[in-house]
Amino acid sequence: MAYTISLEIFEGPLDLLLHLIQKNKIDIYNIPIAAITEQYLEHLQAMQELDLDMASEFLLMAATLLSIKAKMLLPQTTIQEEQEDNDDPRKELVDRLIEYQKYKKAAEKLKIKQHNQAMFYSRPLDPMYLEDALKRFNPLENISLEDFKNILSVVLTETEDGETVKLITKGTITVKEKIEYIEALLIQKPQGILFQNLFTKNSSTLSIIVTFLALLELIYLKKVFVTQTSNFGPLCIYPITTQSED
Amino acid sequence: MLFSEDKKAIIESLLFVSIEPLSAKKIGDIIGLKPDDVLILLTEIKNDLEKPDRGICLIEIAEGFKIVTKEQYSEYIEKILKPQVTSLSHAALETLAIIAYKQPITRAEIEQIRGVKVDGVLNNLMEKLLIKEIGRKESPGRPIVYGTTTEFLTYFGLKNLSELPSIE
Amino acid sequence: MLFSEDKKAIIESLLFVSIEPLSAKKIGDIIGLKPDDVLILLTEIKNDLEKPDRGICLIEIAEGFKIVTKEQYSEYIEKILKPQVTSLSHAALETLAIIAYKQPITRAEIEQIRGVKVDGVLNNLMEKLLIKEIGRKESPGRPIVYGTTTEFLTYFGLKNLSELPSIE
Repeated sequence: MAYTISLEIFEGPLDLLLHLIQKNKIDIYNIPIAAITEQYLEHLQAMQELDLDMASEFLLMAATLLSIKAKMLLPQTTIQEEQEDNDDPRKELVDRLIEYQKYKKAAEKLKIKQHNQAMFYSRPLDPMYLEDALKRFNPLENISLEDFKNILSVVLTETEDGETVKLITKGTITVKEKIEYIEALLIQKPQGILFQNLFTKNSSTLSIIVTFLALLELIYLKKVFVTQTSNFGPLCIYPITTQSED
Repeated sequence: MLFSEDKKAIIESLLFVSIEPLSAKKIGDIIGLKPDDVLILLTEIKNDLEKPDRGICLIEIAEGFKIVTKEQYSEYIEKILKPQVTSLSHAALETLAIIAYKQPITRAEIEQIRGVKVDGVLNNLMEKLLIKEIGRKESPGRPIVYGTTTEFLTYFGLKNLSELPSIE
Repeated sequence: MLFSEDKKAIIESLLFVSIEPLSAKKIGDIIGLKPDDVLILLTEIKNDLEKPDRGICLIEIAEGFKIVTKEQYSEYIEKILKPQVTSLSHAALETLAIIAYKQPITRAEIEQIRGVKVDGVLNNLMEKLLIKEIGRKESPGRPIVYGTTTEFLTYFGLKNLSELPSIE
């Protein structure tokens, strides 16, 4: 290959364009469109050769660039009414680049904040307290006997009306997906999570089983540990700590 | 003061994040002090926490030290932790109502009424000690039958099932 | 002293066990004090913790208060706990930035700014509880609009959305 392309993965066509603009130290408001288009197409070519999974958006942008280039090559004389700003075919692209750059910079700032915040450690969930709170917890606290009776009446009426409710379960859920889900949650909540909080009340049985299998796998892989202080007590899941118990 | 204030602060931060008891040796290994010196600092921390404006205390447990909340504040702690405990979903309540009024009842019979599978809901209700398996039905396959528990009565403040309001 | 030492102790115990940041109102509801009075006690606790022999501190975050370890001790904490990896990809951070500054925002609007599809990224951010669906836009197709969560604020150490770094 004539030149080596950096294996930097661009997050999209705008990302790649900004990279080219910065690399060439170009004024974003006055992009030399012919040169940039050429470089953009070279990158595209290289990405294809490297067989990178290239999104259609990259091709769309290539078409846009070529169209701008074509417009700029045409003589500027045609209609005199259209004034300066509006007749620069680059304007829309520049606006998008400026807008995109704004959020790219914001992302950088957030990254620093994220990094700083990671220095502060919270106390993990202590199952001992939960156990205690659970013991004295009345799951029927806010329900009166009258409500309770009405709930049944409604169910029975619905059945008599012959109204059938069909439960349509969503496609397959894989153990791998659930593992990723649990790992992601634990990164978010390193202080631990309750097993029951891995589901919503609408979770299907299949989903619960798959989640449980995923949890077993994670335990086997020593990525998490689980505590349960009594039979039927809450299961707390924690990311495995780096220390070895002595 | 024998040690830098820093060491005491680090010990506090370690005790704060650890839900497992920490031994003096382990703390010493981390901060570079002999276990005996760690013990001196732990005693200082313990004394600090005994002041009446502190809500937590240092306890010695399972060959280690752990910070816990003072016992007299447990009623407040419960109020904070309660929202963590999920309350019953509508599906669970419906199922519980069916079981309460129609017990003994099999899973299939409940599903017949509700029109949906209830495996998950039944497990949930059992975990919350609201229902239990009370035997098997003398019919093909001898399916398990479910009924409500003593806890169920207690939660509603009932002496027995006949106190449930009539549904007619 | 304006309040009983007891109240201060209870607040400490609540902050100690709570996973979520606690607002002055919430604490007040639990211990029977007005939010303003709770704030006075919180300030006292904050000052106490600033002493060099203390390893933890009180921070204001996500519309509430929370006790965390002082940042200078993170290297010791990491000998007990796994470092809190900051694992958001570049794509996730960019998308999150767009949502944070422009919420409520639809998927199509995000894609317009980033120039790429964001389905996968959005799911990922929702699973991490950093964003959520906050409603639907009154435009053709009534598309879902997204916004950031309380966890988002906690994750980036922000008191509220107005603390987002300026982008102009």
